[in-house]
Amino acid sequence: MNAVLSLVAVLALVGLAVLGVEAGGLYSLFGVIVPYIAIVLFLGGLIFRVLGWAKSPVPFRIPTTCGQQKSLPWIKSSKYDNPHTGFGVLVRMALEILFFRSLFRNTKTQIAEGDKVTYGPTKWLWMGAIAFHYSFLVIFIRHLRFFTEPIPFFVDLLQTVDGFMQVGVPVFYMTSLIFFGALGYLLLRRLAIPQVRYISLVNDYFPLFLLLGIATTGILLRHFVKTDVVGIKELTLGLLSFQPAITEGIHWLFYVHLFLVCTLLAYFPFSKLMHLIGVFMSPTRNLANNSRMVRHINPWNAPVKVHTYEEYEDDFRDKMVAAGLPVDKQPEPKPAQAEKE
Amino acid sequence: MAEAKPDQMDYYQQEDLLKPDYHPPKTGWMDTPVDFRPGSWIYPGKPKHLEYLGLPNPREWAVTDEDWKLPENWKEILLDGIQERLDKYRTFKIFMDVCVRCGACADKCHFFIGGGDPKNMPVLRAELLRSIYRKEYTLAGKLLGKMVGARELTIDVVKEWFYYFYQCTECRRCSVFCPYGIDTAEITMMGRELLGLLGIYVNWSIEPVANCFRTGNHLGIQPHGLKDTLEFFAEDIEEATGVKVKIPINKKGAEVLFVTPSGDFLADPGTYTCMGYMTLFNEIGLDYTWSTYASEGGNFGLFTSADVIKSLNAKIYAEAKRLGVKWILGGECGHMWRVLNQYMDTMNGPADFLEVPKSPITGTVFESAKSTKMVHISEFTADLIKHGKLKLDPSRNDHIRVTYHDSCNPARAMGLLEEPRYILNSVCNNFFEMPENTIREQTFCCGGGAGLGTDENMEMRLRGGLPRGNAVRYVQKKYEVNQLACVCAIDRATLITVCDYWAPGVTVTGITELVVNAMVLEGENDRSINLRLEPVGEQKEGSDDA
Amino acid sequence: MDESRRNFLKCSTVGVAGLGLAVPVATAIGKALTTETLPGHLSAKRWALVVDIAKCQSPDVQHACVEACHQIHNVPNIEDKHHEVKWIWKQTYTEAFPDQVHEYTEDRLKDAPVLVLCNHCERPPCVRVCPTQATFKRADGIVMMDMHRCIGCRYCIAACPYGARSFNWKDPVPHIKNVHANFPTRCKGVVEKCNLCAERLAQGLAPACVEAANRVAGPDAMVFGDLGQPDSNVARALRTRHTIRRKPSLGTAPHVFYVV
Amino acid sequence: MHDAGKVIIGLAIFVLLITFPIWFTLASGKAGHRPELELPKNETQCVESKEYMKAWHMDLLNDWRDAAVRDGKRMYVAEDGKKYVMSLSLTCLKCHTNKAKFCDECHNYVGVVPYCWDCHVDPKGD
Repeated sequence: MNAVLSLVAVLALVGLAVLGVEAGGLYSLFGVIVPYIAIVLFLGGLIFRVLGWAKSPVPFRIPTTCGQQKSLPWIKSSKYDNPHTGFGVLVRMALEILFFRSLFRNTKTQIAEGDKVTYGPTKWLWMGAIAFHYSFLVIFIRHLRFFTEPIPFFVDLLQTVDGFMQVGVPVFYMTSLIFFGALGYLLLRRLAIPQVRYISLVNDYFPLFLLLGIATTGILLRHFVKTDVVGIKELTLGLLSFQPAITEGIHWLFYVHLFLVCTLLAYFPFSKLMHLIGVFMSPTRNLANNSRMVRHINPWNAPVKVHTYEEYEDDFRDKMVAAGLPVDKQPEPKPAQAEKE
Repeated sequence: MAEAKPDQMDYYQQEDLLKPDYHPPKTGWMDTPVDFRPGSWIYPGKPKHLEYLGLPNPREWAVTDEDWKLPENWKEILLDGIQERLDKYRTFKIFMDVCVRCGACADKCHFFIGGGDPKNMPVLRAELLRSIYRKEYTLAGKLLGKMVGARELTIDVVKEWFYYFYQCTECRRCSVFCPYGIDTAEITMMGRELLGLLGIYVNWSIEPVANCFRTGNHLGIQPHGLKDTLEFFAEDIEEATGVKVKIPINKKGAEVLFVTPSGDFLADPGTYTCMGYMTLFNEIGLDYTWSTYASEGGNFGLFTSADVIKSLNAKIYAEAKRLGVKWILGGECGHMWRVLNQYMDTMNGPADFLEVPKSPITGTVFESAKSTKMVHISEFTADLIKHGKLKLDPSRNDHIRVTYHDSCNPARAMGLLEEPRYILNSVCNNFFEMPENTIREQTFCCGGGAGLGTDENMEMRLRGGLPRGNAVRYVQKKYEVNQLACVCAIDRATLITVCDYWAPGVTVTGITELVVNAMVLEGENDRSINLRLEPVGEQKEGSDDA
Repeated sequence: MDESRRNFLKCSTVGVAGLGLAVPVATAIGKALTTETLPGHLSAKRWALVVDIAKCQSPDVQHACVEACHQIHNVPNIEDKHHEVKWIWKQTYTEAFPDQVHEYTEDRLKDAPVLVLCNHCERPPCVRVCPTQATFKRADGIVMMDMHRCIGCRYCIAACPYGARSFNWKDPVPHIKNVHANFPTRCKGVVEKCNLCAERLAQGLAPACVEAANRVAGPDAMVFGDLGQPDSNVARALRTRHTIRRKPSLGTAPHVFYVV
Repeated sequence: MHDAGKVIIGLAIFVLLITFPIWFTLASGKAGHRPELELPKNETQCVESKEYMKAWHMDLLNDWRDAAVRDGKRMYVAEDGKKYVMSLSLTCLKCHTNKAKFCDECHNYVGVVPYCWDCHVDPKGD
């Protein structure tokens, strides 16, 4: 149900763009105004969200430790899975962000032979995630050829590597295929694994369908519906040099592609896609496990009601004295004893 | 034999518990109500404890009641509470926002593995709270509602929170696998704090909290009672070893203050661990003291709220200062070390009146504890052994085939993995590891941590204990393991049940008990009986019978 | 629809599979191509070449052949034997015909230099092993290379028993003295060999080596023609002269014959 | 603790990276750059229509090479019936005499690096 809703939403967006451009001729809207709104929403929204997170302090140092702590000098500590230095944290974060270290640990739990709980390694989700994110990154960087003049060397380099197979003209990029495959996998597992389907919301399917739409229109534009790419670059350069002008003769499918990308940008800061930034800011990963070495400060560390030793001794003084335990304040001498003295 | 009741383990058939239904129900999770069946939840906190602690809304009520007697403005209280916590904790905010529901955490939770209830998947446990957050704090949630996982805050949601936030042992195993490090323990803690605002606590943790506040320990042992207990232990030690140990209590000017969970004063086998500490310290001549005021290392505040953690924990530094000790030594306990490692210095420090811990026996300076000034007994003992300060005869433990259970908190909130293993390898000849996905940072909870270790919660304890119990049974079958060592008082209490049910014949022990049983003491007797006052070697026969 | 496009479509169809878009879009691709052969082009049922060893033995002839071929095909001249590229070259009789020689082979032949080139076999092993069909056999018997498709795997080099194939270990362009603009060079990483002057045949010209040999050594030093026509000079030459082929026991059926 | 410094530095880096096209292009001063093609002086008609060539020239060349190399057919019959020898160097470059001012203009502008020129010779040099 949630999947169908998401698909319908994406198709509606496609329809909107087609109608707007083909029937309505709203080129300036879809070619200029929407992109500007989208980028403002993306950057503004993202900064707003991050500052919102940052406004709340990290009161405690609560890293999840995944290895031996730093303790006695002769015990080898796990520098990166349980870092106690800033450098260790840096490596841990790099492993996490570049290689999805935690997901790489993933296991699959099963009850085998009726009574054995087993935990096998499973790398599918990790592979799917890595394939998806890296091909996305490559595709993103590749697109810089439409956004920069002159085109930086690394964009050309990346294109050459990505099109290394030299299949077809224009060459088919490997990442296009990987991106599609990974997206398909991520979507299928959401639909096929009962538990994952059970937790999946529109928020989970929508970005997948949106990206599938973006990828499909992109591949169509490159290989099947060849449009005037020079015109497209003139449009984008106009946009980013703040002298927007619509170029004539660009295929309507391009406006669909652009509109879906704009939707993604505008949707990004207000969705789970913010894990892009969240992964950097998660206090269970980005803090060193050195709270016994360095005092961590809690800015709202307010005083609380404490049962002080004095109150405690007042409660139990007689019993303590009777048991021969030392007390700070001797009990009031009883009148009878006072008389004796 | 009388019919077994839901709070007894015989009530549950292993065949049933071994067949959890992993298929989610037909109805969506928002439309599936909580099933408050006996054995799966814990009695509410008694009003007298709430009153004593000054907590809100003390009243008599039962979980199965339709009316939980919440304050009129309960909704406002909760929403304000959520806002307050969003402002106080970046973790809470980020964890509400970034989950992508990839599901990697799902089969990492012992309650899900053993029970199959989808709301015990960490992701869905968090969604219980997230759904309200979305409704109140996100535009999409306000507009699109259920589609985007947002829902209205109702009494049923509160009941669901109670059920599932008290079906999480805050063990953090899921956090290890989460690509964003989302820590369900944090979310559960927030959830429990919010429930606390309405006076919803479980008695199993709020009574110890009240006790601890007044007497200094969870069990409510008063100063003279503690003295009696320790003296009683000393008698047993003398019987077992022939050595008469000293019992320094509230001794001003001692070098070290020793703090351990009060479970070790009361229940076997924690008591043997306690006897172990006393014997060890006596043998090495450590100038230490017990405290009656700070007679609790554990901190059920961790299962209640941040303020209560702080309030109970404050006693340790206060007492260290009053007694004028140089540093603090902590006993074997799980969640106690989470507090000591991650919260104590921040909450109640700086401990600038103490010195950087230095072992008076070996001269080792514990640099890694230079700010909290608090050392773990396993670090301390491992250092003693490394320097050859203990005379050990590991063959005295030859009748024991031991495995080691990493307690969740020392493993995943501290990283104490090698020290206990080093000790075990030094004092036992037969040490066997459980399978690798069940130890170290991937260790499984006993199923009864975070205030869930009570009998009325038996079904969940057995279900949650399945992964751990199964791993124990694996080494029991493969290596004839007959004893499970751990460094956690809750483990020593709850793993007995888990082992009796899932791996009968395996007993539970603390590490220090094994250390002292292997130690050659000055002036010792023939050591024919161990600290349990059992003839050495008997245990093996016993387990063979089982 | 031609081969490479079909393959490309296969790939891209996989890419957009499940979207139901591949078919309608594929049909929208540009129009089908209308092509013809060039006027006056030479065609044959089966091209064959007969080399007269004796007539083509002199260094002048051999040099002229090699030069003519390598010049128009932009074959680089690389000194280093390991990186050498060659389409036509000389070998001793003993090297070229190892199964013809015996310890009493006449002296005039034993060390005689023989011009060798791709044999345009009837059953070419290089075609069988090529994973991308970059090397293929045309209907007229020419074993041809499509450089665009070569992925440099060098299976064909391993498969060819005549050493007729060279690999471009480095960029050949700097090693070409005068680049001949009408013929493409090759790039680093592809295999190349004699194409029996397919581009010249298309224009109605005989292969460059044949032209050069007959010019320098006199008529019939090399005879080139259609073996499929019984009255062609090549067919006649084979009928009337004693000819041998290189390594006949391998069963590749070379179509370059040698008059001993 | 807020780590405000780290958050702001991180955000700044992120914004800088995301806006790379804007400041990079503005800094290069080439935002207004457009390809300028030098069209053949003595020929007004390409083998096919301008629109077709703009969109599909790469496919046409691809088909040409297959026809020539694989099928041995080297003559192209255009839509209008005119015939052309299928040769990049001999036919295309005969009119478009300056590769740099024709092919490269657009290719460079949109970052297309065709591998034609790895082997095919630009008679004028490049």
